[in-house]
Amino acid sequence: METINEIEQSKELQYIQAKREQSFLRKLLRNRFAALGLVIIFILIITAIFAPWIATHSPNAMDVSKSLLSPGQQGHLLGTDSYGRDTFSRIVYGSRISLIVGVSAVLFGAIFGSLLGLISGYVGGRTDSIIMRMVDGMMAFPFILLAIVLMTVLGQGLVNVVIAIGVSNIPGFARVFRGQVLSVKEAEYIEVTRSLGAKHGRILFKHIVPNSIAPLIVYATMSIAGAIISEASLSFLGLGIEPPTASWGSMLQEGKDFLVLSPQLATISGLAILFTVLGINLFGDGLRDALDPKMKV
Amino acid sequence: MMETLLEVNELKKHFPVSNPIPFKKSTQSVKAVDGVNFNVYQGETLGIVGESGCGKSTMARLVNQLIKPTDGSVIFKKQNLVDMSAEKLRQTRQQIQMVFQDPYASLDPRLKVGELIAEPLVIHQIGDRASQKQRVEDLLEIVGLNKRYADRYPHEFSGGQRQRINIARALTLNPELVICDEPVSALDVSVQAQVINLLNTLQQDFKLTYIFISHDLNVVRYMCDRIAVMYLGRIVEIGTFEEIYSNPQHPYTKALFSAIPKESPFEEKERIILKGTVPSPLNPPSGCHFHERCPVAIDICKTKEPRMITKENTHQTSCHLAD
Amino acid sequence: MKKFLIKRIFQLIPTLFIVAVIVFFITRMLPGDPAAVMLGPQASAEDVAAYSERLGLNDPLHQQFFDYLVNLTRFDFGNSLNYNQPVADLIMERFPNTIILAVSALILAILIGVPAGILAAKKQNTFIDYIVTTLSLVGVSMPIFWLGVMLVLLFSVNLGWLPSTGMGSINEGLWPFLRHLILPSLALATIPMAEFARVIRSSMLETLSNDYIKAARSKGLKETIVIYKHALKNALTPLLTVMGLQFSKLLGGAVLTETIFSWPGMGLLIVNAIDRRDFVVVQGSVIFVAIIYVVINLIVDILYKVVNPKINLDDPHGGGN
Amino acid sequence: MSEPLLKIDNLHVEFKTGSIITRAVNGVTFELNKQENIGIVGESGSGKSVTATSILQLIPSPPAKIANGAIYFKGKNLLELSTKEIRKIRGNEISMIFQDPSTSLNPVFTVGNQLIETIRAHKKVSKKHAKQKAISLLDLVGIPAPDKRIDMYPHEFSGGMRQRVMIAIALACDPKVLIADEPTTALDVTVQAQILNLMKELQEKLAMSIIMITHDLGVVWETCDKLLVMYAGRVVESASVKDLYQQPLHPYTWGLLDSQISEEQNSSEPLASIPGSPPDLSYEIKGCPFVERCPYAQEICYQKTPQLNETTPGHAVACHFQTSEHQLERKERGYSDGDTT
Repeated sequence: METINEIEQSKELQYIQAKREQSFLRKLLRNRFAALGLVIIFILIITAIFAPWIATHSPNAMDVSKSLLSPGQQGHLLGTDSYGRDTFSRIVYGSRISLIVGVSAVLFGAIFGSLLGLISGYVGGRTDSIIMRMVDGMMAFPFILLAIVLMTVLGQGLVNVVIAIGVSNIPGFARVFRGQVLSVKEAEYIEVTRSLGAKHGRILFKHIVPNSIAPLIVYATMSIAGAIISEASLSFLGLGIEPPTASWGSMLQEGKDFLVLSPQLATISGLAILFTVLGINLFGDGLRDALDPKMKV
Repeated sequence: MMETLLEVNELKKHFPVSNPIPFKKSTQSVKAVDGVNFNVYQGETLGIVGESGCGKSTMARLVNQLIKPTDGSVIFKKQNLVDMSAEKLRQTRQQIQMVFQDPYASLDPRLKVGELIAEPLVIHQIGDRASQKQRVEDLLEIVGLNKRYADRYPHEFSGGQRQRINIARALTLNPELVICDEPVSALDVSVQAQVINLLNTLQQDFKLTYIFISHDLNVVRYMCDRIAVMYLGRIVEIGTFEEIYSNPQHPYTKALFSAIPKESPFEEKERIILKGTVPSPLNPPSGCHFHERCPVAIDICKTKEPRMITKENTHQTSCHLAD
Repeated sequence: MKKFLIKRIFQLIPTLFIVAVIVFFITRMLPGDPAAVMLGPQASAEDVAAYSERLGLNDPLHQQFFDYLVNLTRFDFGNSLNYNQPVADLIMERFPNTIILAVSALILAILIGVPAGILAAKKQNTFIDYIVTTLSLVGVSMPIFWLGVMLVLLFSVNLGWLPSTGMGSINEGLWPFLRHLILPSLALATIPMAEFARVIRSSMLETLSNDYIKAARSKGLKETIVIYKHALKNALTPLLTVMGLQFSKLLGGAVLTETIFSWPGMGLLIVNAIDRRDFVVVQGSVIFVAIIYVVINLIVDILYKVVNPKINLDDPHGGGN
Repeated sequence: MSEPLLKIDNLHVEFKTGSIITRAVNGVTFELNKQENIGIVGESGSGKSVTATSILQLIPSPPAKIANGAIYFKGKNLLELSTKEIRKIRGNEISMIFQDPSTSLNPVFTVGNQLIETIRAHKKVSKKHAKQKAISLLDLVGIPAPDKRIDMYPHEFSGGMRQRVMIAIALACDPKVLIADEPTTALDVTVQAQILNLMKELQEKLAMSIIMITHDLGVVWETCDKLLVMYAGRVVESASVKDLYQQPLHPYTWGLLDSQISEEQNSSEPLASIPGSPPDLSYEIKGCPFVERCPYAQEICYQKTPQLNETTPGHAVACHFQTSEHQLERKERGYSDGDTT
């Protein structure tokens, strides 16, 4: 009996160690790129939350006498734009717009999209056909075009930007979630659960949804990056956030006209977008690898 | 004669092949199960053997109505499951449980073992939390696992242990009939023996009736009282193991038995090597489904479907030559 | 193959119908009287009423929708107020320019992205792999309008090598034509290029872990044959999907690139039309782009068959014995 | 006896994932003679497949690494050859077939293409000539209408037919050694009989040696002369097939033999099984790897790892208690119902 106990003990130790090795967070943080992405995202969030404290000037305070200053001049860290507004402060406040639009537009798309995908994938048959044809129809618009058209109809403004980008996100989420639900639905453990006499609600929310959610989280992360770019694109085209609110896209549009006089306007706002999006994508890649290296999004 | 627990009559499942043109009904179908009849008696183990694609797994799912049959009836304890209301079926099905082949795919990876085993009780709202927990611990003990394992996730277990968890889960509701679909094929021999022993012990302890599906004739021989041999959606021979093994009637059964690998390096075996491969169930051959590959086929086999004939006692076969 | 084509073409019908419905209702959702919006504030009430009548806006909605569908099937998108010509003509004039831009971007993306991805997969976990992976990640994160602006800043404003706007006519010779094409197509190519590199890398890596690769090596084949023959052809399938998707996106993404570089394509047409509230043009162009998008997807599906014989398009169960 | 055709000497293979090193093969030694059939049996994770794939260095590296040992083929150590030299041996002098014929043929090329490329990789022959040879090979492995089937894609063949194609590819250059890694596991029993039959026939016809990796003792009895039993990355017993069947020495072999279901097996008696499961190879194993599951284990078994020693000529075993001084008495059904986990 003594030996049995010893074996049990060593097994227990092995088990604990194995569990530590497999821990999701460890895997994620061992990936240096993902950690870097996380740092960038963290900085973005801090900037957005503490914008009033970080910014050196009011983002919308105009002073025509100080227009188009170079970086460092008269206490303007990154210079000013044509209206004499402080570029640094506008970049800092712009992070709020990017973050709000990125997260809420994706949430909007994710909620409606995955609901459609879930129904479509689980119910199947004619319901599936109808939903999927609708999704196909929406997919037939290039993403940015759909957002542009929607913005034209809705008019400028933060809420409308969120809706336009959110709606354009619906078909993607519907497809991803449907695909996932379809594959999980076929899993043997779902069949087992059905054979136990479980009702649809239980099968759906206790088994299918928890097992389908991982790719959705990765997809959502990546979509936030896409949504931030979309917002910037719309603002760049003059269809996004209403002036004078600071948005990186609209700053870039303004900067485009002063490339010769003050190139930093366009450069810096673009870099802000690039780093934010890069950070989110780095994190998303790491997340995907940690969740399941074979998963495709 | 023992009491009949389950009666399967003219059971058919044809999967339609989708038609490219919408709103037009498909004319083709895969005849996965094509008219099957058998009885299962209380307390016995009925083995169903056949090669991949013969329809044995589809049949397992038809018996407990996981798939709705195209035609035929499944009578469990004098009640026809096929035309039962959904709610009634849900209740009745408590007495029919399944154990699946793949121990890795058949447990939801996101639930703990305890939750998995208790799930049938939760689904059917039996007992409170404490009694459910007690039941889980009892069941783990019954299948030879440590009761501490209830707090672990399935991926922490080996194939054999997972299959024990699956078995515990199938027993949760005290079923009468357990359908085992290749329960040991994914396991290594030594582990396979453990699981088979467990299944046998449980059968005695809990008066279980098994339908045991396998492609491994040795396992079936050891486990089963009676066996049914399937080929391309039909049963070609059925009877007690002794009857069939000592006196196989159908040429397919003979070929199947002769293909079992030797048991020792000294054994000499006469082999019947079949020609060709199993035809597609989309387009099964006319007459006897086996005639194209049959070494002894005669003209009538090509045109006329053989009927089931009784050779002795319970031994039945469907072959023109056995007539 | 025939059955598959029939099936796919049947599937196009509902998709296109839904596209038409979406566009129709979006344009009907415009705030205010569309005719008034389109004619601008200086238009008189009579003009607005007349224009409404001409657009059929006074008919009941279902009648409008029906007319609209009928016109669509005749490839009649109505007349542009601004340009004073049929929208179909405008599209036919601008669309080739977008195609030129999109195709050259696609070619650029394939020529650079695909070899880079293959190289990275071949040299997994080496310095080259890290470079390709990092660059491609930066590429997919790139706001292309910013990249466009930066290219203009560098090559036009600072270096003065290339023109920043407009399109050269091929009649003036190849070089003026190409000079105008370089910057916009480079900007447009960045994202697909990075995307291709990422996709081909991961699909190559996945393919290389397959049994048939081990089997090919066990036959004593050269590593180059194993990679470029056995792995590459299999890895192409996911690339094709992405290519189709990216090409469609290129047509849409051209909106931004064309705006930055004043490239006279569909994108610029749409943006200008939105600026001028010329909704007839917007409606027509958007539908047209959507149709092209759907057609490209169909072509991609057919290409699958060519690349991968195992995808048996006629048999819904795939493969089989 | 002449020099063996193939000699595996003290082979060690490790897999590295993160900080974990799994010792999948841990000192395997055996010899293969001309026209000999060796079977290697063991349960999943015993290292049998890794051993086989290591011979042609087909294990993915990284994560795998041949840490130690030598593989001599015709006197040359394969592990010291350049990639070019080993390539000349693969598919030419030593070839391999794999478990799942449906994944080991490339789906996007015709079977003819895959056959011809093998022939042309090793022999300087014209395409036409190679095609001729390919057709005759398909004919040799019993594929009907080979001149037509040669232009078909793998998915147009059934499982058994695909395995025949794999065999044809393996035989394309008349190899001296054929390594078959579970060649019939994915096949139905009647198809398995066809394939094993074919392999036996071809071996006699072509005078080659076969290394048969399998978990199924029945397959070994069908085809092999000699048998190696592997456990936890080591060979625990090796002997001629008949010797091993009649006088198995290692307790693991006993368990393996006993858990086979035989014709005489009485259904009322429980099957013999080996309790527990194999050790985790990512931990250093102290003592005999089988000790946790061995009903005969003694103090020494926990302390010292037994070496593979010949007890009688041609019969070797790695067990402390099977030496000339100690001899274990094999209990009838020694394992009874060991259901504790």
